Amino acid sequence: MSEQHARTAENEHHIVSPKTYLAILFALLLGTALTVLASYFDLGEWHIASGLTLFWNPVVALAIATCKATLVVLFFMHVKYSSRLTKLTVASGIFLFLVLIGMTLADYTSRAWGRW
Amino acid sequence: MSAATIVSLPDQATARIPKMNFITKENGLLSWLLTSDHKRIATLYLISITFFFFIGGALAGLIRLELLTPQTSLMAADTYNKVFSMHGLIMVFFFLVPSVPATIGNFVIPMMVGAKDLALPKINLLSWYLYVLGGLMMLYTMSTGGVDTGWTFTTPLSTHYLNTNVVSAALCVFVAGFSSILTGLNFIVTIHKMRCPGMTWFRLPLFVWSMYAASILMVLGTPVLAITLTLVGLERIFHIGVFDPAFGGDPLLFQHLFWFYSHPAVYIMILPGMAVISEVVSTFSRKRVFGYTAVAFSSVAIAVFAFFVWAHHMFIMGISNYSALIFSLLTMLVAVPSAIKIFNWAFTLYKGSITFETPLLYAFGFMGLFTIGGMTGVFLGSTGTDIHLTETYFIVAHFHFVMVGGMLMAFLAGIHFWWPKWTGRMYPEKISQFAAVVTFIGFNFTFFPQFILGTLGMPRRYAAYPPEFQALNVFSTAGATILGVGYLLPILYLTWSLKYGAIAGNNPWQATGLEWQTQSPPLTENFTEIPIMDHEAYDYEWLERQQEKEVASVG
Amino acid sequence: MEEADHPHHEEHPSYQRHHFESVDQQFDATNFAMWLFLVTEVMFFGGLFASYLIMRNWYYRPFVEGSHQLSIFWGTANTAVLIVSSFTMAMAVWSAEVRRKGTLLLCLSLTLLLGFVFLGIKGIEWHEKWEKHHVPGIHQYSIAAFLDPASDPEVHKQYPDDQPLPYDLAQKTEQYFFLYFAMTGMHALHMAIGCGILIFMIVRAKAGAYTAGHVTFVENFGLYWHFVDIIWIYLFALLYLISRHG
Amino acid sequence: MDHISPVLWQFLQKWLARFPLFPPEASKIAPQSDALYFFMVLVSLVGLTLVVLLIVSFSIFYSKARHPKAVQIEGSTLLEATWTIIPLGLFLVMFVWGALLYFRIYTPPANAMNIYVVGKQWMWKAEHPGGQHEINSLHVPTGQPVQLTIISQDVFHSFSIPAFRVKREAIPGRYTTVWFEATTPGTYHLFCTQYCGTNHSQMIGDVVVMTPDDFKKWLASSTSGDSLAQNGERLFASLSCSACHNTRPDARGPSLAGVYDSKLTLSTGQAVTADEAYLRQAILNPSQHITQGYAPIMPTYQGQVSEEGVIALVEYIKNLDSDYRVQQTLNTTEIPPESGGKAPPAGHVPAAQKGVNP
Repeated sequence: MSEQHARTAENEHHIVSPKTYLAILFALLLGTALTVLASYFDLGEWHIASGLTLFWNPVVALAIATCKATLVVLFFMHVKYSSRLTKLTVASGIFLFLVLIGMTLADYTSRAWGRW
Repeated sequence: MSAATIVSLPDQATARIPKMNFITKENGLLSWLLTSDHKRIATLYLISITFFFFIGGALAGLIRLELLTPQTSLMAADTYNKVFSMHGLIMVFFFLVPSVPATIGNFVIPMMVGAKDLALPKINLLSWYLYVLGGLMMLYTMSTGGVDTGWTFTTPLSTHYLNTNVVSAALCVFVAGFSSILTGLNFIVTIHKMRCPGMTWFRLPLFVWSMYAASILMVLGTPVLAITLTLVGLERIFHIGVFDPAFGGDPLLFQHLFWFYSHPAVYIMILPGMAVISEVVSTFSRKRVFGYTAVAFSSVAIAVFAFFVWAHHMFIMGISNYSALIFSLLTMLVAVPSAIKIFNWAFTLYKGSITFETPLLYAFGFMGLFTIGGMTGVFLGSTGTDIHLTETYFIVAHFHFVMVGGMLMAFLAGIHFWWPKWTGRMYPEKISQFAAVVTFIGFNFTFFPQFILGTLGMPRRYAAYPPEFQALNVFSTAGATILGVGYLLPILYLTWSLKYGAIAGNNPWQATGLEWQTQSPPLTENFTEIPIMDHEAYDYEWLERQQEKEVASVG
Repeated sequence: MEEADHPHHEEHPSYQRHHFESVDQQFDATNFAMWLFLVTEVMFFGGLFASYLIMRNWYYRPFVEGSHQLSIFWGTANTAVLIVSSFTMAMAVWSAEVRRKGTLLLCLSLTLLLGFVFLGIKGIEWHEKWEKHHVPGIHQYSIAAFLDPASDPEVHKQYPDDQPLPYDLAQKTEQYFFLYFAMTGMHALHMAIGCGILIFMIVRAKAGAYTAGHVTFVENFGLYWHFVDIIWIYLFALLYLISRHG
Repeated sequence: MDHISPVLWQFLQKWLARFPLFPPEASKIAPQSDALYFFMVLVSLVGLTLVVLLIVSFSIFYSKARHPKAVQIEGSTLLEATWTIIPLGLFLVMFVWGALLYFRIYTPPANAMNIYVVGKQWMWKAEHPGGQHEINSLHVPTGQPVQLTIISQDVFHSFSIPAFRVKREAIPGRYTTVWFEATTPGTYHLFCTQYCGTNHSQMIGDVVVMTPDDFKKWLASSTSGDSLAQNGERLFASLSCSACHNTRPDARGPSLAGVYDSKLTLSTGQAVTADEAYLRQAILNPSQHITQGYAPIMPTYQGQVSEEGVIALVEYIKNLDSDYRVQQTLNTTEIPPESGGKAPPAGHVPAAQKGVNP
């Protein structure tokens, strides 16, 4: 990965090389192909407990989507080369997104558990 | 009280308002409407916010008048519903949320961190225009029939059963929400990136810390409200959606999404109030804030915990028992940082050298009323008592103690505190102290009876009520009249002081913040040269040395 | 304080706004502001994702069969289009950084073109839903294809295992399409705004605005464009892919 | 402003002399709820007094006149820890106490008498199991746990009885429950506390608490003839539910005898308890509530049965402990005289026959 310095300024501003971008592009396209391919197979399910079943297809699809998103964030959006503050901002966004979804879903899930 | 004062005014015979300042820099309406100066935008905000406050206040007056008698004697039930809905919407989204941040925060944050302006001045102006656009739409909504959803837009009532201007009201809030997001975003960027040399995080005034916490809530919470109201609008227009059980939706989902914003919004409203109190208490007791770090981190703790407690608005609405437990527990935790702040402020007075100018009187009012408001919040956060007290006047009294007794008191404290900096002139001290006392008395008369009414079970949002509740309601309305006087007075004497107030000089309070070390009113670029921070916040000894130096150099 | 510790003594470039101490401070501040804005966008879509997940859990079969109405082909094509456009956008940022005006113009134009292709394909898909009366709320929503999968031979061929849905469940497919249109519509709105800004940028780039060292605008717009791409990556998974073997 | 003075006059004359400051305690839970309430009031008062005392005494001792030079103090970890831990401890006590109370109020005892409540804009309708039907009032006996099963047929309402310290949201599309045991005969307020549109403040009524004897008399005098279950049985027949839900070997639906409160396994593999909420859902959204082993052929009754109708059906199914009478209706032969023996619900035999064979 060749990194050039854009400005003579003191702060390090990385320029990601086109080669890296190209590699990421292919990785993303590969990921897309993989996830579409995976959706054609019934990957089955995992009965954790009665009434609680994990279907593998959604898990695989979301895992691949997360990998793709991570690549985009790290390289296309330069977070890999960014300050701690940027990383923290991204992390807090994701965290609160998960709080919103997780705690709301938790209420719905636990309603089915009945009174006690 | 009058014997001791910290006010150090220049010799009025020779004192002049500096010729060059942000007000006189340019003339003409256009120079204000196209300004990118944070102080001018703050002024624009102050004017528009005051306007909406008095509209909301007039509506509150109508509510209290109607409740004077048990029957619907002044207005019909649907008019009453519109009046309290508009009162709520205007007060929450057009007064409380932007009050301290967009006016005082906008005015002082850049100066406090030693910057020339906010990081994104144009975005700042855009945020004011969005606020005005939202406000005008709200006035349009009001004049074309109003809206009677209450400020909470409860589905399926709002999506299906009402035929008032729900969509346009939701749109107003959406637009105003974006204004608030942009303000918060601007503050966060400014606090992170625009601090002057030497201004480390722990040298920041506590005002900035609290504002930072409030800004985080604005930036992260408001978009959820935006999407929720979008979905409400879509559901209303297309008659299909995720909130109305008649279409297979779930009204509790709306409650979840709405309160995900609207609980943190409560802290958006109160944290800036706490910000003001820290400054005022320290300045008028000539002492650094007791336990700076604790106060700073309690702001951040409130901001973080604020996002985990929203379902305590839904305890009786059929959320799962497990959720009720967890959210109740987290609610108890979020109450602790507020308690810490109150005691830290009280102990800031300890061994101080206190003078009792108007801002401090308002701050004392805040501390007392916010203690009651906060403690009654615990009544509602505890699941068992919440069942009896929720949705009654107890709730109304609770959040008015926090919002009016807390936030509005803090807002007035702040306005008086920074008025000399803002306009270069002092407000009249005696009459403003009188106004502060009137406000405090009127407030207690208005809202304390409502706790009793709530305990008796009087439901909120009732246009008519059983006759045995009348006595307390009459008390409340009588108090509201006093409160109204308390709010009218500042408008009058502050306007008066614009022309006739004593010249304030740079630092009439002998305060330590960077904003006081420059001229009043400040220059457009705030400082003649960027300051270098070489001392802690609230370092009164540094200030003394500084003044000795000046005297020496002049002499 | 990150930047202001290092005062600049050279002349201020013309693009430096008066209230910043240095170009770096200006870049850092606007970049950080853009990130914060993207976080608000995450929360904005968060409300939609939460609604979708809850409704999908409630109405599992209708959501599965509603999803079968979507075309994997167009979905995949659109994902590829958007990923490539993200790549060209990243290249545009690179071109601006190394000050190559020609490449910058090419990359921006390609990004714009791909953006339009994406919206075009989205339009084709939406049109198909319109024809089949699968637009909720307006245009007489039809549940025929769910009551009797055989009546929709194209989809039935792909998903021969689909059982007819009972009436009450078939009605709930409208929920799926409501969320489908809300989510893809909100995403397309972001795309359209992006395309508008891209046109503005191409005009400015022609005048050489971004190849004189001031890349902030291109870089921040790039962040926005990539963010919209990420949203689509998840929409593609959630709306098209995860329900194929329900 | 001439209307102000009569108000003032009335005010002085009538209400200043006597107006309530605390609601009556008329249920078993009320004193328990008030105990926590007063504990919290006490803690608040202590806290408030402490804050006010600190502010006032510091203001006096450290005013500029008395204390011209401030002494700079950084803070005190010990003090700060004190006012972190003590409030936290108190709040946790309130949390635990409150949670215990919450579960007491929302967990009905097994022997509770069930009354259905339907909220609609803008009235409360109560359905007693005996078929007594009330609007904007609720008659209950003392000394008997009463469970309310509440639902709304349009928007959110909230069923609140301040004198009992209980309240529960009436949610459209879902049953919620609350229970109380009244202790003092009298008439108490019944409010809708969730804002529900124009006449929200008219959605009020009376809760009449009677001694068990008076209540029995009231029940007898206000019966409309058929019990709720009998109405349900008639509905069951007229909607042809028994065509599938019977005990024949080729029955297309599961038999409903004794289904209430039993554990079911659904076709999705999910295990559920067949409570009121489940029965309601199974009638209105049957396809998502198919019992394992049966085909999803049941049509939805959404829009065909009112909330009251669903309540009647649910009540009927709840009391159905044998399929005997379902068979009877199916056979459409004459009703054997001994049919009363196992007819649901026990104790309403003569009327039941009338219900089946009108």
